[in-house]
Amino acid sequence: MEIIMSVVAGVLFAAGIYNLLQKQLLRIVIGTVILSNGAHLFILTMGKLKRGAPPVLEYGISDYADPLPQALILTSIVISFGLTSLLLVLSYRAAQENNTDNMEKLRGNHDE
Amino acid sequence: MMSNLAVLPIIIPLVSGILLAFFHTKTPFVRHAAKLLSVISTGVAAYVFYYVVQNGTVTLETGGWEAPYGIVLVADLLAVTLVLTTNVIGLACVFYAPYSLTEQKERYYFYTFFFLLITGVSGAFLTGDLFNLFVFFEVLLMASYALITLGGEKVQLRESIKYVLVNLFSSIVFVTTVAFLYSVLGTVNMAQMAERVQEVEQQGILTTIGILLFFVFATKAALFPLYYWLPKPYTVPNPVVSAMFAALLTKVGVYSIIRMFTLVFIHDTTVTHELFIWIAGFTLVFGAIGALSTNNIKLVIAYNIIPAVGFMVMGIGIYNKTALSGSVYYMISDMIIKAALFLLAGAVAHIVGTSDLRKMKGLIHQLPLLGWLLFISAFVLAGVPPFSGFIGKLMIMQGGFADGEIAIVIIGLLSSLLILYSIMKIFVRGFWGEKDENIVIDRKTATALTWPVAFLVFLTVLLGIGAEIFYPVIDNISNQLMNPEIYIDSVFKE
Amino acid sequence: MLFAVLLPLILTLLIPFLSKVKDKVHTGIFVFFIPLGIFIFFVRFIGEGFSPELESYPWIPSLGISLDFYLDGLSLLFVLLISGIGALVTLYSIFYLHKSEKLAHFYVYLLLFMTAMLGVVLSDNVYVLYTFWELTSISSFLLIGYWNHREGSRYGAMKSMLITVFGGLSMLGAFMLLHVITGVTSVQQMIGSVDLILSSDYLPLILTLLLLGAFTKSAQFPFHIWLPDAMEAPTPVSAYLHSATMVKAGIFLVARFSPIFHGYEWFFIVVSGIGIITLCWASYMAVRQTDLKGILAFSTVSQLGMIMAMLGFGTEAAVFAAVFHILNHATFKGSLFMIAGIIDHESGTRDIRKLGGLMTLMPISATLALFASLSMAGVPLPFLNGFYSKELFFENSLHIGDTTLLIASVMKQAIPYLAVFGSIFTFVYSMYFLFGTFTGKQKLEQLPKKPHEAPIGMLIAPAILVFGVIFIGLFPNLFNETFLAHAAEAISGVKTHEHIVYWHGLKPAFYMSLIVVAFGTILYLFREKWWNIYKTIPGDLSFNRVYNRTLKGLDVYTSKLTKGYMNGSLRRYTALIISTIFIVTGLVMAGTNGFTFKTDDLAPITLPEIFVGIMVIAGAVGTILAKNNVAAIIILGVSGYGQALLFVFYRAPDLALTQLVIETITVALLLLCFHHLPQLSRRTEGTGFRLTNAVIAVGFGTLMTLIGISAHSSKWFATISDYFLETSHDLGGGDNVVNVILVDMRGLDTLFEITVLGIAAFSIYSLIKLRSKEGE
Amino acid sequence: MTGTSVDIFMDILISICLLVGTFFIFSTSIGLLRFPDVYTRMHAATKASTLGIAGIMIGAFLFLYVEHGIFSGKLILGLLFVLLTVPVSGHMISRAAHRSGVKPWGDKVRDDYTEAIRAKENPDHMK
Amino acid sequence: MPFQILLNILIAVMWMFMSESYTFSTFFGGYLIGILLLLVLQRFIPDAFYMQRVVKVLKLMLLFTKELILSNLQIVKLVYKPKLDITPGIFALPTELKSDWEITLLANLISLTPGTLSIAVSDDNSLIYIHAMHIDDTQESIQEIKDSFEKAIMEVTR
Amino acid sequence: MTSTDFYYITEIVTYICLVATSVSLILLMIRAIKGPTNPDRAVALDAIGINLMALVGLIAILLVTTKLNDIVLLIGILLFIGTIALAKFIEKGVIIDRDER
Ligand code: NA
Ligand code: NA
Repeated sequence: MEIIMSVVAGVLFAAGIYNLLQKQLLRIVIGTVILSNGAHLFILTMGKLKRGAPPVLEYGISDYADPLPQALILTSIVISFGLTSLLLVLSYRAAQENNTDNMEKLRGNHDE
Repeated sequence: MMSNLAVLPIIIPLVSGILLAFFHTKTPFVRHAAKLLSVISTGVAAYVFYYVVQNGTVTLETGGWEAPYGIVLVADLLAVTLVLTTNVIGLACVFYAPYSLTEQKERYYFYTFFFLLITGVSGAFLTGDLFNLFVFFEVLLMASYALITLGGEKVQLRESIKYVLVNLFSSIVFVTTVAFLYSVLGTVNMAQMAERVQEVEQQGILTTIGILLFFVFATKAALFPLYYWLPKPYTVPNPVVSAMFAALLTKVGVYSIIRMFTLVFIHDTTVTHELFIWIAGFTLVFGAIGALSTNNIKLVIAYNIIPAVGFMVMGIGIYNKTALSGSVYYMISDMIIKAALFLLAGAVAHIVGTSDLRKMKGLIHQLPLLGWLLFISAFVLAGVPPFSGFIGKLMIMQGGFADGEIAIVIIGLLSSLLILYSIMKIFVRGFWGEKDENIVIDRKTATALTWPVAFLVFLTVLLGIGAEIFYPVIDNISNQLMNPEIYIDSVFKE
Repeated sequence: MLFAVLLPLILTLLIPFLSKVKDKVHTGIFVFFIPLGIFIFFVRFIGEGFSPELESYPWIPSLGISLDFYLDGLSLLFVLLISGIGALVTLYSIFYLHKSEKLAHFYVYLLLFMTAMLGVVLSDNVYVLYTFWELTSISSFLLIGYWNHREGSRYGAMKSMLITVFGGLSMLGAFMLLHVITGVTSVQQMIGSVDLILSSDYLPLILTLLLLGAFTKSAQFPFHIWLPDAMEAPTPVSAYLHSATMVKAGIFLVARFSPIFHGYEWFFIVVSGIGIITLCWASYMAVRQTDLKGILAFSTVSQLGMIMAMLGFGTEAAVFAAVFHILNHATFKGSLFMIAGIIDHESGTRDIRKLGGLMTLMPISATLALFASLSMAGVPLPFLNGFYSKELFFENSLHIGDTTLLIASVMKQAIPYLAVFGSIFTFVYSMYFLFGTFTGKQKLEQLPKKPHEAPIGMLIAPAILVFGVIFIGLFPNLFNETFLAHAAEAISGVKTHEHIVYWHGLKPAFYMSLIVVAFGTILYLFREKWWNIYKTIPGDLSFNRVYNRTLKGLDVYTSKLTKGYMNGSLRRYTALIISTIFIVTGLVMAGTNGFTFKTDDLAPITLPEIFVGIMVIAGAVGTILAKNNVAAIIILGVSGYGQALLFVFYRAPDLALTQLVIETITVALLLLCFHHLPQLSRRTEGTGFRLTNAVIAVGFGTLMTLIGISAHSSKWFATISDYFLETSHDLGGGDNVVNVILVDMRGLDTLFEITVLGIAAFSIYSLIKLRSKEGE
Repeated sequence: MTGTSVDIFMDILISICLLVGTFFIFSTSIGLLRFPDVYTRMHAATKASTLGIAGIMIGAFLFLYVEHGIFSGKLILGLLFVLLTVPVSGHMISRAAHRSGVKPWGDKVRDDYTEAIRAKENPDHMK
Repeated sequence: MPFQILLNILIAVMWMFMSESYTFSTFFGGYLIGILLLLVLQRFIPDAFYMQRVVKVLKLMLLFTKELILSNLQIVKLVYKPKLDITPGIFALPTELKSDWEITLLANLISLTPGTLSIAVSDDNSLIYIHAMHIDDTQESIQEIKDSFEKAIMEVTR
Repeated sequence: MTSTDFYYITEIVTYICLVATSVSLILLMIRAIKGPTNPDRAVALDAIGINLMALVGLIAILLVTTKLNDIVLLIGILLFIGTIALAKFIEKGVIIDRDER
């Protein structure tokens, strides 16, 4: 299953990157969201998948899923969320000020 | 040595940043408080530095959870040296800021972001845990996003979005790489990683992950061919922000490369470190070319960040004690001089009202001190003795020659010339010549903006002429870097 | 010696105070005593019983950098030149530069230069030598740019800086190699390890790098181009730096390292070869100049070439002759520069085409110029020092040591002819300078000022030098034993007892001199007939042009290149960054056999998860296919929900909860933000665009998958997680291990995760609130 | 043992609940794919899914309660919530669809709503 | 009525405190006890006992459940019928209900019944626009809705 | 037959339901991607949410845990909020956001 999930995460990376390479700001932001989803899936996969119970200790159960990747993902999800929110507002403001949401039109001059 | 000292350089700026957020509308108060807090922070950093020099590496197992399970902070000599340098630069910037920023920007949490940036940077230097390093990267990056967008001008928004996106991408790859490493080594503690890497038989996958991680840091460090995002965005925020970025952000990348590739990934240096040398070579050339390509003085300085990083990575790639000493020395020197140069270029642009070199002339008549500081800086950058740049480059290149890396050293020498030319162009075209009567100088601002620059430039001169004073520290650092077991033992002692 | 070197430097600190009194006293008067004092201090070393002295002060001993000052015959010669000419030049400058000039700057630079130059010739430590070497370049730069309101000054300053610093850096390369090979940083100790050096693989490289330093500094072909432009400096500077001292630093360097290389045949080939070419080319080019200082500049270049060539010959006699000529050249060239300065000062121009017949107006200057020029031309008169050294040059060009390499033998044959060729043109430009200025028709109407003889003070310095010309000419052997022989010994290692005589008999050298005079006279007299040749040679092939084009090219092409790839397109940047990571990491993976694949430790494959996985993928890919934005956002949300479901499958309820909430908020935010923005750009990507995206995306995705699979197949160690499960309840006080990790074991992460959120919140707030005026 | 027969009965009941729920949920999807426009699809979504979710939630609730004695009221709460909100959501979406101009599918379309809106916008052309 | 519910909940919470058990079942037990108490104390409370209305609500819910199941079956039938056997359209349903609450409830109930889906409510709340799978049966549907749901709702609310 | 056997039957049934529901999820995904109008996608999203709830319920049976109940409830709540927001957005977005060209 880990192999398959690695592939899924890889596809998420690919899709995220494809979006990252788009012109439109919205698509780019969407790309970053997909990319972080891919990263989180990778983290989860790198612990072992589907072994034991959810890592909440219970009497009589000794086999649990690896809690560390979950903790790392939680941290990462929250951070990604902060980033995405900032990025969104930033894109909104950038598009508003420059009157375009096409990144290819936001190149600028070398010397200015 | 276990001590809470290790966490102070992180906590003090964190608390400072939060405190200042409460008073953000009381600008005059915040200004002075920021100065005071910065002095305190620098003082503490200096004390921690002194303590580590005297007593050796200080570690702290946060929350009392023993390494490698909890997060351990490792204040080794390299880390505390860089933390101290960071604070010193912060000090110069905080005194410069009120004269350069609009009150609006100060009101909108500039000082909070400023201190949190220092928090993130210090944390990145001090942490001994790879995932925690990621978190601190995010802290400093988020603070940098906040700072680079502060003001919300058209160009600023346009460029900062590129900055944010590229860094965001590399952050995502970073966290993924941490996961890969966790899978292979079963840990996120750097010391334990180092231990375990030594025991691994099949190393190809480790090398691969290592290279991936290297690229993450290389993107932050602005190495060839990943530096595209750097130059332009660095020219758009306020100079004090650019100065902080130039001095700190790329260097955190370099630091991380040094840390990971002297501690953990030293199992296959013929692949990894040889690659660094190649990359360093291209970085030197393209960075220097970039610096010559423009008439925007801020952009010239921004491009100059790149070859400097090339030098540092060259030292890492050569990977012997001399070269590593050089890299570390050069890094410290470059942090200071880059901050100085950005503050300087910012001061000029602020006073003259443009950063276009073609619109300046004869500034030496009005801004003599700034002119001469620029002049000295050019030689610091180019690595001309007796300034600090020379000492670092000398050791790097000696190390290179000693290991038979002839071509890279020659490239290094040539790029030094181009770097000198790029800065001298500013001096000759902007400062020399007939006095421009159209430029009206506000003496008070000009003086206030000049002193922090003078302070930093003075430091680089001191670092050069007084190299013997600092050398034992650097020697000790490179000794620790070449012997990872020292680091490992300090984490898992007794 | 340390004191001597630092004395000028110390005075520079006082200059700002001294210049306060400049209304009353010319700052130069204070400065004058410095070189004079140094001269007197060192002149007492002259004597037959002289033996080298070493003085050491630690500086950065850890790096082998210490202030070792070594005084041997060679450095003594140079120290005396530097201080002696320095004193005269300062004296001259007092009259040359008016008090209204920025004298403080001038003298600070000049003193800086003195320190630098003394440091260069006295330092035994290569790195200290390099330090002072660069300082000479820097002070030269500042002096050339002294009148920086002139375009020419700025151009000349930059040019000299670039070329000499280039040489300096390459010399540093040589020094570092020598240091690495021998393990020592002292020149004298390196000479002791000559075998190590000569047997090193890097020998050719070391020689090349070292000579690049020497040649650029000494303006050897083709690096000579900076020197004529350096004439923008005030004339005292030209006389001092660009004729007598700094340009001889390269000569000094070659001389200093001769003991190491003189057994190496390529040393002869390159040094003599370049020297002789420089001699010929520069003397030929000097005739073409119209600026008096231009003529002198090219003349200096050619004379330096001659000295260089003699050092290359390497024989004891040749070395002696070189030393002798260093001294002689300083005397006649120094005085000629000062006279050129006087003419400029008094007539307002240095353009030889506007000058003429000044002999009657400036008789003293004319007389001084006469002696100096004839000495420079090598006219065989017994009271001209220039003749003696020229004769020695011819003599030695015929007696070059044995050679083994073919090219060396060919050169050996050609050198005498080239020596004569160069000397003929030397003769021509000397006459040209002398007669063009002082004889012929007066063109006073073309001159900015009405010329008259210079004030007597200004004439003192050149007069002293011309006195030197004649004095040495009359007593050529006076300093042999006590002074020159020591210098030559320091270079060749042998104490030479050369006895210089006026009449050698009818030897080849004599005929060579005759030929020079005869042909020189003819060429000078009929110069109008052949001057057109300059239109073909060098014609367009001027090295200046090469330099200018290079710089222009640097400006243009660096700009073009950089603008070409740094085009501000985010897409371009990310594409390049991602492709690089993909390609290099992929290659490393392939090269190190990084891919491993094991199936023995996998969770069982179950259908529902596969389907949900497909759904997640479909959602991610769907965002690409979605043609409108809202669709893309909705599909993104669906994919995120799918991801949450995967978390549920894989025993991560806390994750699933967080993912669900955050995905929803993200989607809402996305909708909100883009609701407020009209959809400005229509999507018009072509196939190429999409294909590029796809290739990069799929490439990187594949790479990550492969690494992920390999990483998962390489679980070599027990994870630290077991500890968390064991201790969570007892030590962490909680049963939800993930929570315990977050708030306790890795509490630091959580603290700073919150910090990140906080910064984001503040930043968003200021982004929304703080808007620039220009946007409105 | 009576307990066993009760257990078996419960097992069967749970299985039926789950199967029925799944059937309706699956049907929803088919409907969503098959039906020609957003309104008809909305029929499928608002109707079939309610019974579907009810089946599964009740099944899950019973399973956890009967087999393992876990009383998970949140499942029931979730179900009630869905029952309440699904029609509201459906109403909202279809109104949005209509207002944003999505035409109903069909050959001979009767559309009182569009006519009413038209009439309101142009009082002159009132029938 | 809200007062009664509040009181009832309060009683339930008190019960939880008293039995020192904070689970849903304790709450539920407490709630039942509250209902009992309220029933007993009916006459001291000014308003009518709210449980009476609850019974009506239950009746409505029963009706609703029946319709729900029917409509589910109907839609499944349509889904799996090989030929797409529908003639959809939108018609307007005049309603006597006035308050927003009632209208919403009705609209929702309509959505859950066979073949109809409420789309919008006219601005004056007099018409509910309904999308029907079989537009031909419009009149039937209108009558059905008016007879069953509208009445049931009115019983609850008035 | 014992109750344990039936227990396994429940498990198998649950598993079958799980597969069927995830297949149904994919079908909905197709609708979500195909559209063709955004209301179509909103409907699909709504249905997907229901399916997710069902899936989590089924997984809860398989894992015999109550830890997932929160998720069921949360999906329900989020789904409602999300759909309402989406509907509001679609309704106010005056532009007809169709896919054709
Ligand atoms: Na960075
Ligand atoms: Na090496």
